[in-house]
Amino acid sequence: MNLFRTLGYSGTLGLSLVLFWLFIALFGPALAPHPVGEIVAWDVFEPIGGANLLGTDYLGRDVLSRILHGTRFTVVLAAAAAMLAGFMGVSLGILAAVSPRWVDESMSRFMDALISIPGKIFALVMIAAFGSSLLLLIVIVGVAYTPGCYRIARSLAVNLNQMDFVQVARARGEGRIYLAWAEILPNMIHPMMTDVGLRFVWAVLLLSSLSFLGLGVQPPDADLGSLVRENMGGLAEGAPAVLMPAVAIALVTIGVNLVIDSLRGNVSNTAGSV
Amino acid sequence: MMHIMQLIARRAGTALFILLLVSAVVFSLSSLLPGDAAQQLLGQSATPEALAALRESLGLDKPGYVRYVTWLKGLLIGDPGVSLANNMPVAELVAERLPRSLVLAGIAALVSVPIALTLGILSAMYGGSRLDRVLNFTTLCMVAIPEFLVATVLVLIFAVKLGWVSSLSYAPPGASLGQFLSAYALPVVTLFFVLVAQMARMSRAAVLDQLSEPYVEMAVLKGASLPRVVLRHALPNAIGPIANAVALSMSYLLGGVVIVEVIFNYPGIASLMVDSVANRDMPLLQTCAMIFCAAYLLLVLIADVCAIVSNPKLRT
Amino acid sequence: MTNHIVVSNLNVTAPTGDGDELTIVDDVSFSVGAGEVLALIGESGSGKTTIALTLMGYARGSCRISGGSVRLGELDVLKLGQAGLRDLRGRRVSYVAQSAAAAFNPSRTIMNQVTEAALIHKMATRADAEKRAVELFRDLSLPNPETIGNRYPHQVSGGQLQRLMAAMALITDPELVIFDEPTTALDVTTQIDVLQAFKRVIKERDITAIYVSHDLAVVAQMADRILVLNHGKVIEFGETEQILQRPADSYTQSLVGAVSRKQRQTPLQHDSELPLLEIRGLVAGYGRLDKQGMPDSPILQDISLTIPRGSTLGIIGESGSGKSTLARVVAGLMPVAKGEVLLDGEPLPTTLASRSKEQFRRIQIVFQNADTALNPTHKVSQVLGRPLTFYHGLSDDACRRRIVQILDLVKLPAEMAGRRCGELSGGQKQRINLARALAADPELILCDEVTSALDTVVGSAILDLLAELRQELGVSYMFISHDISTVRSLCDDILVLYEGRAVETGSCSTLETPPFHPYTDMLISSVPELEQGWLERSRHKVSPQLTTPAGMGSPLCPFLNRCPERIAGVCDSLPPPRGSLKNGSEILCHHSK
Amino acid sequence: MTDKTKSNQGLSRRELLQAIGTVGAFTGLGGGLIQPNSVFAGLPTPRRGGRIRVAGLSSSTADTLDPAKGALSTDYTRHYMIYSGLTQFDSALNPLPALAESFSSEDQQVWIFNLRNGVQFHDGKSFTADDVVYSLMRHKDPATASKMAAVAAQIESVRALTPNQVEVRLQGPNADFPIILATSHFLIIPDGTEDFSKGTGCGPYKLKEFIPGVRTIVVRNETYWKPGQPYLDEIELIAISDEMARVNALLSGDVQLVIAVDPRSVRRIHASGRADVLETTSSLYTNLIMRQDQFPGSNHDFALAIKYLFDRETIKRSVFRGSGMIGNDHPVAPNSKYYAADLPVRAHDLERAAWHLKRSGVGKGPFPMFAAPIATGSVDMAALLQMSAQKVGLNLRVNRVPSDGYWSNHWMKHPITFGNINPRPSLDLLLSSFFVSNAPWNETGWSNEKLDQLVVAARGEGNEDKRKQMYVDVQTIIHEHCPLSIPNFISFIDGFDKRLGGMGAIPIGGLMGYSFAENVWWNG
Repeated sequence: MNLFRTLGYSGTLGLSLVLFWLFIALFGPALAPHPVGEIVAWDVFEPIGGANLLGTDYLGRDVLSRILHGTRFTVVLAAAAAMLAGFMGVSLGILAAVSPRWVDESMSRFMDALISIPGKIFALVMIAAFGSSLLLLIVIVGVAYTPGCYRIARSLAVNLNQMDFVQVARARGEGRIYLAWAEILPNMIHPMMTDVGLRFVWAVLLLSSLSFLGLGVQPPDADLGSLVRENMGGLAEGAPAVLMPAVAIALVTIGVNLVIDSLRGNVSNTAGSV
Repeated sequence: MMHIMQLIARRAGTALFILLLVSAVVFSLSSLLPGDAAQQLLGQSATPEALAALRESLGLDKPGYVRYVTWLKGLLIGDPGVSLANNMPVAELVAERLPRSLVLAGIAALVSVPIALTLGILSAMYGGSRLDRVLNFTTLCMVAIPEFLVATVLVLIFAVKLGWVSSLSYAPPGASLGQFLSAYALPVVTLFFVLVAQMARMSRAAVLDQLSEPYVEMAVLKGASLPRVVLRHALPNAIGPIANAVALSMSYLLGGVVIVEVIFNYPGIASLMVDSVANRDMPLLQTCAMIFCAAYLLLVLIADVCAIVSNPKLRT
Repeated sequence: MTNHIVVSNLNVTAPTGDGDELTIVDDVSFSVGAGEVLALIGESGSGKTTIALTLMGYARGSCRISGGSVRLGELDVLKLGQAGLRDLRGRRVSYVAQSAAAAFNPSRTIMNQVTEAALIHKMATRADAEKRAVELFRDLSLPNPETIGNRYPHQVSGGQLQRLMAAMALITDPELVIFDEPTTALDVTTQIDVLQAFKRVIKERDITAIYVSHDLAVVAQMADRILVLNHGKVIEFGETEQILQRPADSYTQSLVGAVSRKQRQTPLQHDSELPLLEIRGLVAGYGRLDKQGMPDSPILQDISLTIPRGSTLGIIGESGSGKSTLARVVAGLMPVAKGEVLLDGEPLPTTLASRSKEQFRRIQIVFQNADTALNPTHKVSQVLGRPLTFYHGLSDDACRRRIVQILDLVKLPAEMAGRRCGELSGGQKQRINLARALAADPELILCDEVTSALDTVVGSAILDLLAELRQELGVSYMFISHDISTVRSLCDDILVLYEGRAVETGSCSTLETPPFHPYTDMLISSVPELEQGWLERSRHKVSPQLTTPAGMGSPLCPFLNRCPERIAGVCDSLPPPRGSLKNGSEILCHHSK
Repeated sequence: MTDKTKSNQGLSRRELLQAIGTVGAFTGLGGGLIQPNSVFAGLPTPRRGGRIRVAGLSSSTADTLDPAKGALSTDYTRHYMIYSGLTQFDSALNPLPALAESFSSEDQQVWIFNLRNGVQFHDGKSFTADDVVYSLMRHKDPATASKMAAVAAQIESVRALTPNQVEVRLQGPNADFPIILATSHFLIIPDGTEDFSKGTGCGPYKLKEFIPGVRTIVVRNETYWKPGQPYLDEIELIAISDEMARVNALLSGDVQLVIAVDPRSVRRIHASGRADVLETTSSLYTNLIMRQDQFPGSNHDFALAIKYLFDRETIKRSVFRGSGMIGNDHPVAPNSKYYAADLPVRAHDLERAAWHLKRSGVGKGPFPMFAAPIATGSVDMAALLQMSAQKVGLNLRVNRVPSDGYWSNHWMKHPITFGNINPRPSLDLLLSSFFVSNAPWNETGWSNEKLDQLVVAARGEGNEDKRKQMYVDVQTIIHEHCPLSIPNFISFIDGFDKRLGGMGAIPIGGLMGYSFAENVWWNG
C-alpha cells in the first residue's frame, strides 16, 4: 500500500494504534463486559487475570469495562477540543491576515494575554464558574489552545496573503471573504491538520491533568485521566486499575505523535530534495 | 545595541498594555465565578447576617468594577492590595511564594535546558539514524505520560521505597546542600520529564531546518566534519527558534506546575493562585495572573533579544 | 594535455515516492585536462549540477551515486570513505555555489568563512590564511580588500559576495574548482564584473574548472570545452567553438537557436488617438507621506509613460529598480502617492476598494513565478473559471466551453482543465497564468518578468505566444523584464528604470544604435554575446565608486555613483535635466541636449 | 452534669488515657485494619523532647490564628496547640475542666466558671476573668465573623464576678454549654486582642513561625499549666491536600503524623512496617439532602424510596473499606449513649423503593444530585446510588462539582445535594443547628413541631434517662419523616509513625480531636 510506504514503519505503527483507539472509542462501550458503574467484586485493586480481565478498581468495578467506556470520553473530548482550537485559530488567524492592521494587532495582543494565563488555572476558574460538563471541558481546552493555534495559523495566513496568487485575486477585485475562503484557507488545511493533531495529544494530557485536580468527566463515567486519578491509591501495589489507563493514555498519544511525525518528516523530505 | 534598546522599549510598552488586558480578562473571568470571598470565608456556616457583615468589612458590597479600579490604582503606586482571605498584604504573600517558585523553576531550567538542547542537537546531527529514532521515541514517551503519574511513581520509588530523597519538596531556609538536593530532586526530575521532550523536539526541528540550508552544504563541501557543520554553522542560526522554544517551556515553569506543587506540597506561586481562585480572593488572583503574564512576556522578550543578538542581520 | 579528471559511466539515482528509483544522471562519461575549463550546459533538470557535485563525492538529499567512477588524478573519488571525502573537499576540489547569498552562513563573518577551508585542512595558520584571503580579494577586484572580510554576508552586495565565494574556493589552491551557475542570480551589469574577475583568476592561476550554466553566452566566454546535457544524458561534447558554431545535435541547435534574437513586434494599428494607459508624474512608495506628498521611502519617482492601444511597452531595469512596483501600482495593489494613472483617458482610482469591476477586468496582471501565482490547491478549471464567473457571470456550462477555448488559445489541451495546478510543468503553469488573465478579456496585461523563471526554450515559446495573442486579440502589454534582449524582441516602446526613475524612454528601435543614456549603454553592453572572446573585447568599464552616493529621493542623478561618463562639478551638484537624444529617445541626463 | 464538676486538677494522665478507650477496631471486610496502638500496651512512660512534623488536610492563604475564624481542621489543630479553653473534651466528648477548674449551674441557664490560678499567657500576662469575657463576647460581634456566631447567640451576657470567677447567662437553659466551650472556636485569647499574628495564648505550645498556606511551627510552652506537659520540643504543622502525597510523606519519614488517611491506604501503611493507623469512630456523616421546598424532595414517598435505595453495606464496604458505622437515616451514631437501638436499621430494599417511587408519581427523572469531593465519599456514594436507582428505573444524574464554593453554591441550593456534617460536641448542638425548623442550616428546609419541642425540652433536662428518651423520639421522627438519608457514619483515620506515643481518640475529629499536640511524645 502506498499509504504505508509513505508513513514508514513507525508511522504505520502509529496509524494502527490510532485506528485501534478509534475502534475502541466507537465500539468500546458495546464490548464492555459490565456496565460502567457496576460493582463486580468484593475486593478492590484486584490484579490482572482473575475473574475480571484487567482486575478491579478502587470500588471493586471492572477495570476493562471502565477503560472501554473511558476511551470514548478521552478521544472524543480531546478531538473535539483540538478541532475547536483549530477552527477558532484558523478563522481568527485568517481574519487577522486579511483585516486592517489594527484588527490584527488587537487580536494578536488579546491572544498574547490569553496565552499567558496558565491553562490549568484557566480551566479551574471556568469549571468553578460554570460547573463541569462535557461541553464545557471541550470549550475550556479548546479556548486554552486557541492562542497557540492562532499564532501558527496567523503566520501561515500572513505568508499566504503575500503570495502572488492572492495578489492576483486581489487585483482581480475579489473581496476579503473570497480571499480568505477560496485562496488562503485551502492552503492552510494541511499544515493545520498536523498542528491540530499535536494539540489533540496535549488535550489528552491536559484533560487528564484536569481530572487529577478533580475536574473532568462526571462519575460514574470517567475518561482515561480520571481513571488514573481515581485509582492512584492502587499505584503503590501496582494495581492494573491505575497502570492500564495510564498505558492507554500513553498509547493514544504516542500513536498520534508517530503518525504526525512521519507525515511531517515526509513533507520536509520532499521539500529538502528540491 | 540601539536597536535592541528600542526593541525592548517598544516591547515594554506593549507588555504594559497586555498586562492591563490580562487583568481585565482575569477580572471578567473571575466575575463569572459564583460566590465571593465572604461566602468562602464563612463556608458551611454562612448565615445572611454574617455574610452581609463580612462583605461590608471586606468592601465586597461595592460593585465589581469599583473594586477593580481600586486595585488597579493601588497597583500603579506599587501596592497590589490586601488579600481578602486573610487580610495579609498581597505583596507579602507573593514575596513569600515567588522566590520559591523561581528557585524551583531555576533549578529545573538549569537541569532541563542543557540536556534538552544536547539531546535535540544530537538527534538532529544524526537525523534518521538509530540514535535519532531512539531519542525521538524516548522523548515521545516522556510527553505521553501524564505528569502526575511521573511524579507519583518517582515518589513511590525514590522516597517511599528507597528512602533516598524526601517526598516533600521543602527545604527550610539555611538547609544543607544534602537537604536541598533531597528536597528538590524529585520535583526537578518531574519537571524535567515534562519539559525536556518539548524542548528537545523543537531544537531538533530548528537545527534540522538549518541543515537543509545551502550554506550547510557549502560547509560540507569545504570538508568540515559533521560536528563542525552542526555546531559552528547550523546552531548559531538556530538560536532564534530554539530560544523561543525554551522561553515557551520556561513560561510553563511558573504557572503550569500546579500539579507538581500539589504532589510535592511545594508552596509555590501556582498553588497560591489556585488558592486565590478557591477563596475568591480577587486582589491575589489578579496579582498572580499579572505575574504569570509578565513572566511570559519577559521570557518571550529574552528569546527575541537572543534571536537578535545571534543574528547579525538584525543586530546592526 | 593530460586528463586531470576522468568521469566514466556515471549514474546517479533518486528515489521516487513509491519505492522505485529514478535515474537522473545516465551513463555520463567525460574528461577534463589540467588547466582546462569544461562547461556543463543544459536546462533545469538536465543533471548538470548533480554531475558537478559527484566530482566531490557528494550527492544531494536522498540521491545516490549508483555507478561509474570519478577519478581525480590518481584518486578514485567514489571509493573514498567519510574521512577521505572530507580531506578531498575544500582542499583538492572546491565549490562556488549558485547563490552566494544563500551559501554564506548569515551569522558568521566573511573572513571566518573564507579562511575556514584552509584552517580545517590545517594548510595555514589563521594569520597566514587571512593574509592570503586579502590577496585573493585584491585579485578579484573587491573593494576595501583589507576590511571587507570583517563584514557579515548581508552587508555586501550580491556581486561582491559571489566574488568572495570564489575567494573562499581558491584559498586552498585546489586542483579543481566547480562553478555552479555562479552568475545566474546577478543583475546583468554585475554579472559582467564577476565574469571578468573569474576569467582573470582562472587564467592567471591556471585553474582547472567545471563551469555549470544554462546560459550559452556566458559559457562561451568561460569554457574551453562544452558538455551539453539533457535529462541526465550527454547530448554533445566538444570544443566551445564547435558547439557554438556547428552544433551537431538538434537539441544543441535548439539551445543555440533560442538565444539568437527574434523579432516579434507587429506594426502598430493606431485606431485611436487616446492612449490606453497614461501615467503622469507618478510617485509611489512606502511609509508616511510628507507635505509634498512624498512617501518616507519612495520606490518610484516622477514616472510618466503612455501605452497606445495594441502596443507593448517594455520596462527594463535591474532588481530593485522599481519595475514590479510600477506594475503593482497600475494593478491597484500599491497606492499612488502623487501623479495620475489614466485608463482610456479616465483616471483610475488608486485604491482597490474604489475601482469598479469593469476597471479591474480591463487590466490583468501576470506574475513572474507561475509556481506562486497559481493556487496549488485549485484545479485549472477553477483558476480559469473564476474570472469568467466573476467578470462575465457565465453559467457553468458556458464557463466550461469558454475554458476549453481559452486553453486552446494558450495552446494547451482541453483535458488540462481537470488537473491541479501543482501537477503542471513550469511552462504549462505560465500558460495557465496567462490564460487566467485572458479569461477576463483584458485590454492591458501587465507581464511581470513572465519568462525569467523559465528555461530559454520554454521562455521563448511563451514570448511567441504573447506576440501571437497580441495579434489575435489586440491586447496591450506592459512587459517588465531585466533582460534587454527579451524586451527588444517583443516591445514597441521602452522605458529604462534606474532606482525608481525613468532614465530613458523611447522607441524600441532606438536601442539598436547609440547614443543612449549612460545606464542604458551599460545595460546593453553588459549582455554577453554568443561569441568567444566577447568578454575581453567588451566596452564595459568598471566604474569608480563615489564615496558619498546620492541616496534615494535625492534630486541628483540616481546613476551618479556608477556612471562612467559623469561630469565632475555638474552631475554631482545639479539635478539632471530631462532631454531628448537625436534618435528621439528622452533621457534623464546632463549629456542630453 | 454538675457531679462532673468535682475535679479541680483535671484527670490524671492515666485516667485520661483510660478514658480514651473507644478506639474502634475494624470488623468489616478489611478485617483487622487497625492494630492495637502501643498506647494501650502497658502504658509506656512519655518521653520529653523531640520534634515532629504533622501533615494536616488543607491549608491556604486563608489560614488563621484567630480561633473564632477557624474554618478547617488545620486551623483547629493549630489553635489547640497555641490556646487553651475553659473546658476540654474527654474521649466520650464529656467536658473536662481546663482553664476553668470547675463549673456549675443550678438551672442550666446561668453558668459559673471558677478559673484556674497562676496561668500565664505566652507573653507573661496572667490569665483572668476579663480574658474570658472578651473571648466569649467577641463571638457576638458580627465584625468578628465568628464561625460560631449562631451558637454564641444563646449567650446573653458574660461577666466577671471576681478576677477568678465568671458568670455566663444564657438565653435559655442548656445542659451542654460546658461542652460547647471545649470547641476550638471558644479557646481563650488575651483581653482586647485584635492582632492575631503573634498567636498569644496559654496553650501547650508557643508560636515560632506562621506562614499561611505554608506551615506553622510551635515550640514547647515551658510554663504550660498542665505540669509535665507538653512533651515535644517542637511541632511543625503543614498541610498536604493530596491524600496519596500525605501517606507517601508518612511512609518516607518526612512527616510523623497525618490526618485523614483514606481507608484504602490502610493496607499499605501496615505493610510498610514503620507506621500505624488509628481509627476514631465518630458521628461524622455524609448525607443525601432532598429539599422539602423543591420538587421532587417535597414528595414524601420519593424521599422514602431514596432511603431504601441506599445499600449501606456496600457503601461501607466499597467506599469506606469497612470502616465507620451503618447509619439509620438520623444523625445519632450507634456508639452514642443516646442511640435508639430499638429502631430497626433501614435495609436496602429495591421492592419497597420501587413501590414508594411508583406511589410518589414523580416520574423517572432525570434528577441531578450534586456531590463534591469535599463532602467525603459523596461522589462514590452518588455513583452507587445511581446504580441502585437504575435498577428501579429511576434516573439520578451525578453532578460532581468542585470542592471550592460547594458549601456556598450547591449545598442545600439544589433539590438533591450531598451534605457532610462534622461531629458536634453535643447532640443538642447538632439538632439545633441542622434539624429544628429555625436551624441556621436546616438542610432539607423541613419543619416538625414535635421535634422542635423535644429538642428544647431535652436541652434543659438535667436527668439523663429522661433526656435519652426524648432523643430516641427525636431519632424516630427524623428516621421516618425528614427527607434526608444518613446511610453511614465515617471514621477519622490518622496515620502515625510507630515511634509516636500517646495517640488516642477524641471523636470530634482526627488527630485526637485536633488536640494531639499536648498528648503525644516521641520515642525516636
